[in-house]
Amino acid sequence: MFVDGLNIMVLGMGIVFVFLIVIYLSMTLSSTLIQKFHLKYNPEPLHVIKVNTGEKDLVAVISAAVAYSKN
Amino acid sequence: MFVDGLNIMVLGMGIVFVFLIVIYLSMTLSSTLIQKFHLKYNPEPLHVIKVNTGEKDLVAVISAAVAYSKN
Amino acid sequence: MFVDGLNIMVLGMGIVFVFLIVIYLSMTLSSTLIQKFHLKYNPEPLHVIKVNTGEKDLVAVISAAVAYSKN
Amino acid sequence: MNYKKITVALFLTLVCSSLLVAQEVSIGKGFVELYEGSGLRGFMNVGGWKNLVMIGIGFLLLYLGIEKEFEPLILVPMAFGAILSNIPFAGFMEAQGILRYIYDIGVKTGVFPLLIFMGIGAMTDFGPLIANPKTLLLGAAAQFGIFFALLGALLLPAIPAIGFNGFDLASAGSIGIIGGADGPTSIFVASRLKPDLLGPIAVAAYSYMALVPIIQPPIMRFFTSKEERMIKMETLRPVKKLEKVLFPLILLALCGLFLPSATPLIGMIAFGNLLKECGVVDRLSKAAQNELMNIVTIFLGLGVGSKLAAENFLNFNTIGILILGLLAFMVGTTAGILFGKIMCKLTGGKVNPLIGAAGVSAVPMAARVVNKVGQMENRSNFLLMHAMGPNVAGVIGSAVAAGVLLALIG
Amino acid sequence: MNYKKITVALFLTLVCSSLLVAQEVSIGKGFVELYEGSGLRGFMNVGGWKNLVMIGIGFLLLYLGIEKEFEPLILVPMAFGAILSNIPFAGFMEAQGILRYIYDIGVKTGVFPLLIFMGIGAMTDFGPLIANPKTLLLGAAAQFGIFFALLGALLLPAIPAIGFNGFDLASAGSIGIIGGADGPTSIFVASRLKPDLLGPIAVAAYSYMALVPIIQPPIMRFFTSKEERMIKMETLRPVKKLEKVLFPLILLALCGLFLPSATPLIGMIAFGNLLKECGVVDRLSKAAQNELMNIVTIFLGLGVGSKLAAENFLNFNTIGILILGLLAFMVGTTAGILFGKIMCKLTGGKVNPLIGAAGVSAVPMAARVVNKVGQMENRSNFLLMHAMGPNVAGVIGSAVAAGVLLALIG
Amino acid sequence: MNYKKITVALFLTLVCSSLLVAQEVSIGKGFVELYEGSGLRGFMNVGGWKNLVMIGIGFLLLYLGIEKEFEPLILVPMAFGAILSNIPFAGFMEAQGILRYIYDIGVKTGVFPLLIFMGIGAMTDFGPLIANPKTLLLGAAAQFGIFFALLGALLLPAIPAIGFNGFDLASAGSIGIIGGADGPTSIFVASRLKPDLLGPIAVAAYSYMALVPIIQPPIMRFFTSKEERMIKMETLRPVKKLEKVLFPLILLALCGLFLPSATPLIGMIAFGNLLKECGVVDRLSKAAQNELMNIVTIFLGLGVGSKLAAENFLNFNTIGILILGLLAFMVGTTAGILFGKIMCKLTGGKVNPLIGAAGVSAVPMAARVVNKVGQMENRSNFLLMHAMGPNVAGVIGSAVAAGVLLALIG
Ligand code: NA
Ligand code: NA
Ligand code: NA
Repeated sequence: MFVDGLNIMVLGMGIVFVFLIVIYLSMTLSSTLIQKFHLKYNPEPLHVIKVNTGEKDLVAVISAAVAYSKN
Repeated sequence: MFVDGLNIMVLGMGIVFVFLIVIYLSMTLSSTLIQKFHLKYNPEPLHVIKVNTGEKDLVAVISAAVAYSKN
Repeated sequence: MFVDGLNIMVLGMGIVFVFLIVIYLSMTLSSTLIQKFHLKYNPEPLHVIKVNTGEKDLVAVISAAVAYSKN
Repeated sequence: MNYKKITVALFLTLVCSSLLVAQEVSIGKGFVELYEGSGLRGFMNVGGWKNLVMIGIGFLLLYLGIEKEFEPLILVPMAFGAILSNIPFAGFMEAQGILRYIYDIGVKTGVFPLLIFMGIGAMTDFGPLIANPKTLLLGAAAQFGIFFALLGALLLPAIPAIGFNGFDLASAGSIGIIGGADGPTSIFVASRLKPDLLGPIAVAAYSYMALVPIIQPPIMRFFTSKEERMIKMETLRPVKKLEKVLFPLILLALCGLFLPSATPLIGMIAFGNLLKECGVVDRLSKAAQNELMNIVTIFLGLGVGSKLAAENFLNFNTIGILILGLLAFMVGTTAGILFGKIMCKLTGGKVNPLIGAAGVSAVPMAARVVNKVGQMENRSNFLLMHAMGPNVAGVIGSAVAAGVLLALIG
Repeated sequence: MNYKKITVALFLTLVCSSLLVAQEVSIGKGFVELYEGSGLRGFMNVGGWKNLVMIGIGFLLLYLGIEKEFEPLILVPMAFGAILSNIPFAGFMEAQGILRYIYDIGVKTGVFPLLIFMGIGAMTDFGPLIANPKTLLLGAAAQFGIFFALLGALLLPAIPAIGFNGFDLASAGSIGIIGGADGPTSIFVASRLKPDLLGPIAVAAYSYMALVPIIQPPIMRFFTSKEERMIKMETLRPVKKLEKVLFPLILLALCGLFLPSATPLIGMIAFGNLLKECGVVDRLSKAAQNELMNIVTIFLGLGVGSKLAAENFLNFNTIGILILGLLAFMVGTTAGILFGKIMCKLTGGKVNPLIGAAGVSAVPMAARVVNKVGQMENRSNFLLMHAMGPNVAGVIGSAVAAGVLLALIG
Repeated sequence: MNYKKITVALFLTLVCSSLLVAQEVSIGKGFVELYEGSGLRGFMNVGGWKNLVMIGIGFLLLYLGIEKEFEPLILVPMAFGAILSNIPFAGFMEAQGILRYIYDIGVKTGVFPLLIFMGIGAMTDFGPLIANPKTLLLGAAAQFGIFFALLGALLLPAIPAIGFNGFDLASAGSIGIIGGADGPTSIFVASRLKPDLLGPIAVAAYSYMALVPIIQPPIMRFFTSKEERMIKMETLRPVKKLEKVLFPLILLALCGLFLPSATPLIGMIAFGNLLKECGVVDRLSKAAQNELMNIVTIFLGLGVGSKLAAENFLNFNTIGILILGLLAFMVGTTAGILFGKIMCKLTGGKVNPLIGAAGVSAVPMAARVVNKVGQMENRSNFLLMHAMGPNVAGVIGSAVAAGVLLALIG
């Protein structure tokens, strides 16, 4: 069982290192690509007619409805 | 099965229309009655001694208690 | 069964009174001890190096991190 | 544009022709099926009128909750639960019904009332009780109504002619606890001792709690003199933070030592109160008071309402429960006031006996009623804080009484 | 400091020697075990590529939800659920998997969609509908898409050669309801009639709801003339509070009387709306709108996403569902507009037919689209409030249609 | 008023006479019953003293949580759960007990730790890690403590004389994960590998996390020179929004590909983080961080506390767990620092080795400790942000280690 433990230790630390190095490489790659191609995060609805669909909108409409009907 | 489908369609659309028309009539009736008898929504506690029982009250009492005991 | 009821009544009211009197005595004792020995409630982290560990701290660190990275 | 009209025409033709085809076949059968599954038909089935009556009661409770503001936070969901569960064929209480899930998960198990107790603990300031712990006795005395109603329930003779079989011990205990004037305690005890009576018991408990401003003042005036009602009490001493932090722990320790059967209730209230008072877990305290409390209140109301089934409610048991519950309330109030008078005598007139009425709990309404009745004699007499002591003591007292009942009967 | 270096050296020696020892034994075996349990290996198993495709679809849905803001509140959790449940050996859908619990507890039982309906009720102002109840008819007409798609699904011939067996009645009903343009209704109906199709149906329902601004305008312009689109409607009359309070009660009463199978949906929306409108239980109304709504939305999304399993999604059924769903949407929109034209005629031009398109529901997007299309002809034409009437009527209409389907097919 | 006095007299007579009647019958028996069911009696039963000791430990944990602010958010509910579940006859862990429900539903299934992970994801800013991804290696190195303690647990010989049977592989893995310095990860792994040890493991994990400011500084100073501790690091580069949005997706993809057994943990943290970073679902992100997080924290604490049962805690296993857990922490810290020294060398002194200590996780305490230790040498040295990188990397690292353990042992 001690040998099992040693195996798990070696394998475990190995996997942890390898896995985190893989993450490191992937992140570096992604950051490089982002820098190189000037990619941006810029969520924008693709709509033939521009209509916002986020929740702010929902709230806006509902507030409008509320505002309207409070009389 | 296609006939089943047709039946469901006719029956379904029929029920949807009839049901929403019944709602429409009920709403119109209720609005008319409200207008006619000048009914109002005006929730007020019926208490021999007037004591508010809503949650604002609870909060008020508790706040009072808190305020009192913070020393 | 009526006798059962009477028993429960006597026993019940007895226990309720005894129990609440015991609470009363314990509270009085505790208040007396607190007064006598000038005990205070004053939660303070016992740390070799003084580092706050409450949630405010967490928020502070995270806000710091957020503030830092928002650019 | 012509092609538009053609499209429209084609479309309408399709619709119409399908209507014609369909009319030849078994639309009638489908219609019959729908009719057979309608509430209209359900109400005409054997016993269907009972559901209709229960729905009527549901609407009445809604009216009381909304228009008269009788404990609306619990009465509105409860009334809605009653209405929904009595609609024939709607299946709210069947295997896949949402009210069935809610009831099975949270009410039958006692989990929801206990979470409410945690929330109450997190909302309650025991300061006034700590400042004047003698008021605990008033919270004890007012529990007499519980046992009085229990005894009364046992005394009712079975009258088989009208289908009333009398109450057994478990029922009597569940009914008595209505006199504790504490909704979650009543629901918890009933869910353990007699789930069948849970519906009417919860309705009675919350109704009388809401009716405190009507039920209590006449009793208060009957048993006290004008002079007694005018007694001003000494300002409460300030309470130290440490006393507040220790209070729930002392409560828990004593309860665990002497009456474990009351620890589910007392333990949860102590837990909630410690979250509030310790000051280092505000996130959790607020969650217990708000998010969790509100969500559980919705579900508890719906779940309890789902027990307002016709077969469990429309019988002579319910009439007995309503009468006994009212008695329990009145006797509890009386016992609190009488004990208040005794304390008044013993302290040489330092205790206003009115505050004894707050011992039934019904927090914070009963304390406010005490305050108002006191101010009717003397506008400058502020009894609110003095009444909060017996008021919260009453919560503890009825939880203790619940523990005794669960231990002896359960 | 020498002793430090010694400690470090000792430590490193220990590490290295253990590495040497360990390397002699079965590290290889452990490595093989890890490899055999890796996603990489899983994707290469028989059928593993399907999981990979589904994960790709999950990422696509994420992209649509985040970058294009297609109903992100539901699409982001749903997409994540799809990704997680398709990772081989991750066990999210196995006996102890969290997505399995979420699905079993809330989606399969229909509890989550019903709680969402309660939240929608608590968020919705039925004022515009009460002010102009005739718009209920538009909400009825637009449900034609549901039954059209149902019929279409039944008409599709089974093509065993490509593994498509045609749709049975239960499937057809579940598909049709996509045309109701209401996510929770679709999920609720599918969970009762045909849980296997729940994944693609939910995806279709929410996708088309998100695509309303793309799908509807061409249809709206095709079936209406410029003059019709320019019609200005009279300002809505003010609505009294009492009317708003009574509305959910009337709705509930009628539904219970005539169509109990629709009460789970209608009853919950009425309950939520009453909490909002009665004004005495704001705590509960806010909990239903916020805390509970948000928590349930997360879980509903994850749970529905977990049904995007390869075997249920990657087949010709899904293609059929996507096409039929789109058809249902388009036909529903068309029916709404055509009925709007009829109402326009009958009222002598007082109704702008565009608002019929909002009858499909997809609240509040469809109403906004109506407003925008109207403003493209006339900048000063504000149709938003007028379109909110048919819009919320559409929610009721599709719940009623759902009730009919559940009663006749379920 | 005479009639009042008569009423009072009558009432009192009734009470007294009933007392007399009742005293003749079996009040004694009832009293014995209550005594037999009291905690007092329970503590005197065989093994009852153990419950008393556990309650004492519960109060000690409360003291540490409240007065010393050791991770109070989890310790206060956990301590309360321990107290409640050890009260004899209170039934919190029996079939209808609330703690039993909480444990069965959320802890045993692993659902609560995973929801906490989702909340952590929604609260964590991975920016510092993205800016300096090399610090991932420090988060890897510090996991050495996990495997060191695992090995240590296997090396302990069974000593039947004192009732200690040694630890099997599953126990060793559960113990080792304490070194991950991450509460929910420990609870999740223990709930899968060795639920019997869940109580002491959770206590050890949270205790040592709270003790980070005491445990780590001496180790940090022992293994580093004054010059090393004074190293200032370059300001981190700004991180783009897109990098932050992609990070959880990359994390998830890699985890799914290479280590599915870690996806429950990594997947939930990635989900929560995406909710936070994508910016279009703020409602859900806030619900995951607040409402849901707070509610689940209360329940997780109570549920874990309920596993502090005497039979599972008061034995030599617990002593072993506490010692091994402490070792795991210390060795992990050491490994992080030593790796930090290596990075310092390799980068020509650009990395302050202190930040390696933050690799154990214990977010954000460990990072703050690094900052303070750094400032003790040089007041103007701000290491906080630099330490946040390895700190959050440590969370990922221990989740990966957990995945390996679950894959190889589970
Ligand atoms: Na009481
Ligand atoms: Na609809
Ligand atoms: Na860690």
